Amino acid sequence: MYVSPIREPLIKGNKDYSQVTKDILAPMAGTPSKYWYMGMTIAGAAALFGAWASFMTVFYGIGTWGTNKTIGWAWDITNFVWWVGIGHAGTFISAILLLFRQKWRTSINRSAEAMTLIAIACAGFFPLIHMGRLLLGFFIFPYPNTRALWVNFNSPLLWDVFAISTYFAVSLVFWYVGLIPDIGTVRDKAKDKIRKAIYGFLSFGWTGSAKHWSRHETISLILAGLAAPLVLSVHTIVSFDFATSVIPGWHTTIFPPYFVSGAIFSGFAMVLTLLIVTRKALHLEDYITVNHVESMNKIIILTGSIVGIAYLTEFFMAWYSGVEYETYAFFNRAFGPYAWAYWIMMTCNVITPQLFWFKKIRTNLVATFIISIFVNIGMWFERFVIVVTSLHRDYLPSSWTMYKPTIVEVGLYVGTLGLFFTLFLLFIRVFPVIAIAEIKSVLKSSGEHQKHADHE
Amino acid sequence: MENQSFTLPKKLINVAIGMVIIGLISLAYGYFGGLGGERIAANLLMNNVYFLGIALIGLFFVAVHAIAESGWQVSVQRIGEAMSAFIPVAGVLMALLFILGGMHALYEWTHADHMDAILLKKAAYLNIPFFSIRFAVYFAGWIVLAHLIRKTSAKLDLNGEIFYFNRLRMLSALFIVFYAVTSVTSSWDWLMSIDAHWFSTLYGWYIFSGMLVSGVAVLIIILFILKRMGLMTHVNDEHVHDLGKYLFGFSIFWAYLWFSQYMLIWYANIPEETVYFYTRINQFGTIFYLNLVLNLVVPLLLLMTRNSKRMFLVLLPVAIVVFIGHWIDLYQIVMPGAVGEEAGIGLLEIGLTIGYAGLFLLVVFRSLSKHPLVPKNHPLYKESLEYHTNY
Amino acid sequence: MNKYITAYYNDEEDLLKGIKQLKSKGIDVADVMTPFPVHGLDKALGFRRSRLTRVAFIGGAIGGLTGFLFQAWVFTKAYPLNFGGKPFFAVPSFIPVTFEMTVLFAAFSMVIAFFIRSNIGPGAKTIIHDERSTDDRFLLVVDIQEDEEVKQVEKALAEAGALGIQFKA
Amino acid sequence: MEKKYYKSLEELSLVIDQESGQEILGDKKSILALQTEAKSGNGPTRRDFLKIFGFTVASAAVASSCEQPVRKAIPYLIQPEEMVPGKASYYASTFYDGVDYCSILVKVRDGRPIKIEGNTLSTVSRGGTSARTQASVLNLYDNSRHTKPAIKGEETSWEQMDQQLVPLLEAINQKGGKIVILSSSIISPSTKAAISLFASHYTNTEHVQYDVISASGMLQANETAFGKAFIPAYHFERAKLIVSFDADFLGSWLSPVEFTKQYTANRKLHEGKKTMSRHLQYEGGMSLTGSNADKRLMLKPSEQKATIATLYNELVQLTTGTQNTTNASLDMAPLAAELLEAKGESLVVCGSNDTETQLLVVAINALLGNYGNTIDTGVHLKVRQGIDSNMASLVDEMNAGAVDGIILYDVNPVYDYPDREKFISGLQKVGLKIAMPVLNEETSVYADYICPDHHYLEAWNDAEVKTGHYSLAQPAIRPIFSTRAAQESLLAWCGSKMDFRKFIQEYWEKNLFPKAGFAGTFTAFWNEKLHDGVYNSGEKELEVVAYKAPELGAIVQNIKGNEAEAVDLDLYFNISVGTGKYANNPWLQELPDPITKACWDNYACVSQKLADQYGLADESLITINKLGPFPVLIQPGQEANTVSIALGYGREKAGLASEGVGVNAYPLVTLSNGNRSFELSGVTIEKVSGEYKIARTQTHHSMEGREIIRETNLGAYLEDPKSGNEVREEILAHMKTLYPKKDYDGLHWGMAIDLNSCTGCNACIVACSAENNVPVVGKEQVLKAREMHWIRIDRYYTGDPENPELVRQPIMCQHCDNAPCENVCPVAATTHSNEGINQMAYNRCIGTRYCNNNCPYKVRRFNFFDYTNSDAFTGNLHDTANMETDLRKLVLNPDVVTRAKGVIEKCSFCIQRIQEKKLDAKMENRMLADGEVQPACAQSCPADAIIFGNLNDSNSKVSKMFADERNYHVLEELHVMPSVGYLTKVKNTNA
Repeated sequence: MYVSPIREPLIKGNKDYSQVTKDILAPMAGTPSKYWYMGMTIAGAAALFGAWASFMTVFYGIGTWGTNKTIGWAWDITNFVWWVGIGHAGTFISAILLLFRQKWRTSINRSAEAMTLIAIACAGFFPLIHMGRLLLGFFIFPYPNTRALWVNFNSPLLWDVFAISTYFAVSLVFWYVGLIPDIGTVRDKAKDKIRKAIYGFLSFGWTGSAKHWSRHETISLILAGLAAPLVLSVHTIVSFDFATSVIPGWHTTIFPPYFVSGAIFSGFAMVLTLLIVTRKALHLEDYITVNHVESMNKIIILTGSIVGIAYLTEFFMAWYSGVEYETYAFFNRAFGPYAWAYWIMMTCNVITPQLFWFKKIRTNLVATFIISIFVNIGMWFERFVIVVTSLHRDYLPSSWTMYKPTIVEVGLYVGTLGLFFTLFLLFIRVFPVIAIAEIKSVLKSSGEHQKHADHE
Repeated sequence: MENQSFTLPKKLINVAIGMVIIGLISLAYGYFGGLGGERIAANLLMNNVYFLGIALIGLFFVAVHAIAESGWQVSVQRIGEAMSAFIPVAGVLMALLFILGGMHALYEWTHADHMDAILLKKAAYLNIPFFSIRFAVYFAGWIVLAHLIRKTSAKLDLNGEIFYFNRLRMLSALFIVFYAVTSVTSSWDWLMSIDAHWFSTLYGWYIFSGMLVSGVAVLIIILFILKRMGLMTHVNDEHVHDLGKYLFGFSIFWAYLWFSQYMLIWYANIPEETVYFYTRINQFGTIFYLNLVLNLVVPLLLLMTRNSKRMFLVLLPVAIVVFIGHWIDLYQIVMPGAVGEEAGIGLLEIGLTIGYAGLFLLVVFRSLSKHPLVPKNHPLYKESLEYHTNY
Repeated sequence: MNKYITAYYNDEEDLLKGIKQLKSKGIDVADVMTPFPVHGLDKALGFRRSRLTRVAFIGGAIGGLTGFLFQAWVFTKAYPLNFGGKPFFAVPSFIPVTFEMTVLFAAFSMVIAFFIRSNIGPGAKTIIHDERSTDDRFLLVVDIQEDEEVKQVEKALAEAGALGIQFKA
Repeated sequence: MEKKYYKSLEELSLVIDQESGQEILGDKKSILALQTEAKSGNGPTRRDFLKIFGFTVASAAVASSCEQPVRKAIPYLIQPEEMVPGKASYYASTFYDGVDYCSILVKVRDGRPIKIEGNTLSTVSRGGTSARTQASVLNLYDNSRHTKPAIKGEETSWEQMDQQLVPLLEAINQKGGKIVILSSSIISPSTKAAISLFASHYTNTEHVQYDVISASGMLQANETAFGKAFIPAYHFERAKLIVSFDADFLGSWLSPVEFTKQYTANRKLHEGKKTMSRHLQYEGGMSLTGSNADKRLMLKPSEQKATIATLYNELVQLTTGTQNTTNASLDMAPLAAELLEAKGESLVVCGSNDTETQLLVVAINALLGNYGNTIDTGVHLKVRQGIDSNMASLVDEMNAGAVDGIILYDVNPVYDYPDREKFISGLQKVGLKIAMPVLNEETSVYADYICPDHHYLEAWNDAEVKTGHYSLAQPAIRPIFSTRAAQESLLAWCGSKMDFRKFIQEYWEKNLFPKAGFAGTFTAFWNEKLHDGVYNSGEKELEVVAYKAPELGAIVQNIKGNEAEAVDLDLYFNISVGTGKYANNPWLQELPDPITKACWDNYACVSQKLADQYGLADESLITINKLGPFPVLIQPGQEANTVSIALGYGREKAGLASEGVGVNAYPLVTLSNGNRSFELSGVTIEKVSGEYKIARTQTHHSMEGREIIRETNLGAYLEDPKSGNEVREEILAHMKTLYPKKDYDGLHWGMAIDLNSCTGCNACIVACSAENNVPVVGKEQVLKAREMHWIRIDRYYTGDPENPELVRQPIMCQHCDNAPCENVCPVAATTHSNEGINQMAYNRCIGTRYCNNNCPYKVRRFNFFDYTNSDAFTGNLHDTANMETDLRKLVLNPDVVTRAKGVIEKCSFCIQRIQEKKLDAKMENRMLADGEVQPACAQSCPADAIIFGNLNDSNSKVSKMFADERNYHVLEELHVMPSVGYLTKVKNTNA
């Protein structure tokens, strides 16, 4: 296929197919490095902290948190939305960028999808743990029972149950279907019998038959077509948790697209945070190039700006509405007792990404890494601002309160971060972090060697 | 390539002029037939906003693909550029409408004598001087950027210099940023402020998404006309397929925003918001549901399969339905607030729309005829030609 | 049965050319194993478009209808409850679950159909002709009906630039 | 008022006794005995104990959604005739705790009193109750109660006690020694008779009455003016203009429940009434009464006397033309003129305990012709009889060794007497020290003989709270512990073995029955009065001589000029713990103060000015005259140089719930002119380092300009009844809904609340907690804003921050027909009933708190911890207030399930009461009558501010109130369609 000469190569170095296989499978071979063990230790410790916090919550009750009669949700749902948001990047990259034919996605989609799945698992933990009666959490499923009682299909939390589980299931399938050919490669490259047997099992008997590839491509596309609206629906439904309510600062119609855009924004930031480290640690600089980073940074500017416009729209509309509760809610965000959170959010989400307008900055890995961290922080605070500052001062001033987190809530958050990194570290040992087959399919058109060959 | 440029066929000009005349007659009928200033103003505003929105989408289409560096759209880039030529025309017509009493007829908030508490609160934004300034800024920005983008694109076509390519991207980025803000605020100014008490944060994006669908539909229609004229032969099924996917995808996106806005207001059922849908469902019920059928059900069902997106046989009727559908959408946006229960679709509405469509065609085709239809020196043109898709 | 010849190419373009040559000689290629989906191979081998999309459509339709009708049944027939004055037949409230069910059923029905149709699945046993066919070799399989064909095919393959021609019985 | 057959348990058992001639097991035994028996036996547990009392396990089964083995409750061996298991009985009785009086009905379920209701037959309390009355049932189950008689710390039996005591008493009597009975004011004629009997036996017996909330000054002033120390009956309902100088007559002054009834009767503006009283309050700290005033003026306590004198002078000048010098900083001339305009229809009251000040007030009322109109000297209010100097001389006598024996009855001077050390040293010099306490307290520690009295719900008693207004008290439960009525002890010690019930009967037969003109036998008379609980004889005080104008010149002249910069201390009694007697009552401790919204503490209320001067902020610490430290609370409306501190805190021996709660401020009370003074001028304030958290249930005090409480003034109201509520019309005009209309074809419950009536007395909160088993969470949880009250009274300040006006509004679940909370519950745990009630299915709740977030009124409460010991896990009980002991749990209402950890709860409109009455009506095959169903809050309200009923019935009271122009709904612009309406607050101001 013809590719315009003005495009930068997506894969650097003069690679051939076997080199690609070798490079990408390298991190899975041998014993893990001491950095890997260090990472696992820290992440595992954090996860244990989370386990302790979970015990405290379930055994003693939600009272171990800082929530109160007015602020029913705080860190729990903040973390939930934050993780769900992060869990949007993978599917966005694989589905929507595939539909829009952005070839640069091939280097990052595998790890982004894995990250998505782990993030969704972390996200799903919070709606569970936030229940006052976790042990009766199964009430939320519409199963036949002697009381002949079903569930409330009006409730956005119920929609969440469907949306998150569907999203997780479909993403898992999408990811695994994409992984099957690569597991085949791993199987065929495996030296010892056990690995061969395990990966043989996991590869579903993949051979690379042309008929299979043909179907594989078809279902990949259809799955992408299904996943694209799905990815929108998930954060839309998460946004409904807030937007369907009557609480000023929650009830606003812009939430669905704005949440989706924010989710992609935060997801890309997390992908960048992870990949900038991963490419270095796993020596994949040739595959995940500065070009990839730049492309992602462009998406960050785009989504960040949409989020910024949404902030301003909300703010303007709060004033324009003439509704005193709305007006106050936004005034309180910016100048009330939680103004610091608001301005952290504004700085991190609206101002810092604008630095990416400068090519120097968006092609600088260190700068990108720092800004990606900023965005992660900013997006966490965005949810905190929405959840807590809207609730703490709503309609009746008599019930206005303040919120302060407790060590248990910190523990739950740190715990999911621990879980996240534990699983990600396991993932990079167990599965190829880059989609080998997809890289090979664009190697000719977008590899450095070939491109030079074409034009010399 | 043979289709470097073309001269406007007389037949097309005549048809277009005929359409404009129909429009003028309807307007006269409306005026002398005693349909009322409000209804006439509302019709003029509606059509003006509609075709202006479509023109802006033409430019947006070009700009977005420029910064995304996507290859395939280069083949139809000229159509988008030509659509943007309507912007200044719309600006002039709209300015005339507002100057000649349209504001008073349309906007409650201009009635300085009976303002209630909420309108007084909003007066810092909704006042005639500030409104006029914003009007001027919007059109100035759009016209200048549209002109520069068209000019740069034309220069790039001369020899494919990478300098112009980069410049085009820079201008496109500038336009997108400007348009991102102004498309939202202009929709508040011109449309949302008709129901001056009502508000919705999603509104701007909802209007934009509607325009996006109509813009793609019009692009498809124009492409079809050009193809019927034997032009645009470099555009193959793959390109049509992509436009079809746009029409399909954006229709769903529009429906998504429609649903988001409706559902949230329905769910919370707060009177200050529900009043909007209350009037539309109770007084404009047929239109309200027709809107969904034309703009969601039709494209969703008819464009679901791969083949339908590749065949003009299906795609063109759907594009026309969607084009009418969004006109209906705009009708139910404007009329309940501006005209009320006396609103209806009659000779004035149909005739005037035909008139605007004729004018639009005239302007767009004139612009098309000025530049080569095939941007063959565009750096991505070759990529566009080799464009192939599997799905 | 199950006699066949395998051969491989190192480059997908050679493979496509090779297949074309073999076809012109009337030799049917039974299967091709490639490390990635080779563009144009479908056409070269004369595959029809997959009908898995229809499975997805039917699955989605079933899922969506099930979801919607179930909710409507629960709210209007099985156990109507007054939630905040909302109508029992609360269509906007049913949309999210309906949508998710549509996607879930479409995706799963299609993927399951893919596995069944392709005879692959967890732990499926398939023959691996060449371990490098998932790495950098483009493997070609030609079925042999009668033994005398072997030589002829081998020759054709060699002419078509194929490497590592092996006869397996 | 429907009549029930009230009959005491004791009577019942007596009957059975007579019939069978033998003791019946299980009937004669006390609860305690059964409890200990059950505990000491092999295996049986608390559960068995509950079984014996027919505690239906249904509630337990309902509480747990999982399947549980069916446990059979053991039925009564012999079912008492009137007792239907699961059905409550009501016994008329009398609440009097030495401070407040209330005629009540005691709700008894399965042998346990569980709730106090007001008795509407009473002409004094008229069905109203106070927070303390409501909470008094919990004291019955107080863990710190004395369980057995004890001699010098050794538990003993009553026989032993009497055997030991009688010789000792007789010995004193022989040698002519002095025995003192020290009690609070006694309003029971029979008790007085018993004391007389005792005194006639032990001839040198003195009865000293000691009131912690003293009205000594008033009694003496009346003695000067009328020749008798008495307190007249007040009629606030007849007054057009009420002027109160620091008299907190809605909170702690004399008879607050009665006064609340009277006061609010003339504050209502619905049902065609177009006039209301005007109320001015002069005070230093903000009191409950002051917060209800139409106009509240800040007045330093030390300036009060001068101000009243000035008013007197002005009045004299206006009526007689005589001019006197005045020295008050406030101009009293306009008030004098206003008062004169309302001559004979005004009422001036004063909370001071200074005789001279009270004399001035008497003179003022006399000048205004209020005697005979708003003040009735023919009827005496008997709740305060103690003369402070008597107590002071008793203490002196004790210290001088002149007292040989003392019987302490319902007093706790070691805690609440200002000179505690002196009292203790005196007490130690008394040879025979007998205490008759109910609850554990500081004074009985010094007594050698503890003869525990019954809790009032276990005892017979009578009362004459006002002349001719009698009431009876009857036991609603057998004594839980081995206690004996104080009167029976006294009788026993003078040789009478008569039980007190008989004694009362005899007293009534001898003294009341003959005058009653009752057509029938005494037994019929007695049964009727016992059933009603009250009896009005129509007697009047005859011996009161006419008013004789006292000589006031000297008083007026001797008033000292005030020192403007001196800091005054104002000690007050709040509506929760009162004198401190209720310190161990967790319901009252958690009750937020109606002004400060603080609970679980006392604190020093200071003005912003004083705070600035001493560098204080909220929650800094100060000492007052070296006593303390007290946490500081900056109170709007506090007079600049006045510090207010509540008494009744800092109890040492009251029990777990009172431990470490507040500081005892009684030592700051001083004796001045023979009376105890609760105001003190020129105190020293010192800032102490550190900080102390005050738990407040409301921390934001401004309405932020929102239309939450709609207000107007009388003038505007009369012009336009919609005044203050104009916005409603506009809101209603814009009510557009996208939903089809839901029909409520049968009942549609609604509640109307008159903001003009609500005084903020908090009775409803305690009533609700008692009725609905609302858990007490403790100070630390209140600090985290997790209090559980289903009803709260919001209060906001408006206007001038220096002296703001205060508005308040009871808020409970509004039972919205378009409830935002119902929509969002994923498991359908909260839905709308076809009677318009927002229902909560606790079993179904999984605790997402989504409903709570989405409630615009924030009335939903979440069980953050296992407050009720009903969680699936053991070992995680969170019970800082000691509410979950076996004894305390007896107060639980079995009709309302306790909620587990992690569950949302909220006001149910007392659905159990609705259901009960519906079933009653169904059984009797009739329609429900309007007003038949009363939620606990409405029932308890002394101001009749809460009206409940069927909105579908256009003739119901609630419908009429909903139709009133003043009616509005909070946040009605949200179209959530609340079923609770509010009538705008109308203030009688000139503005």
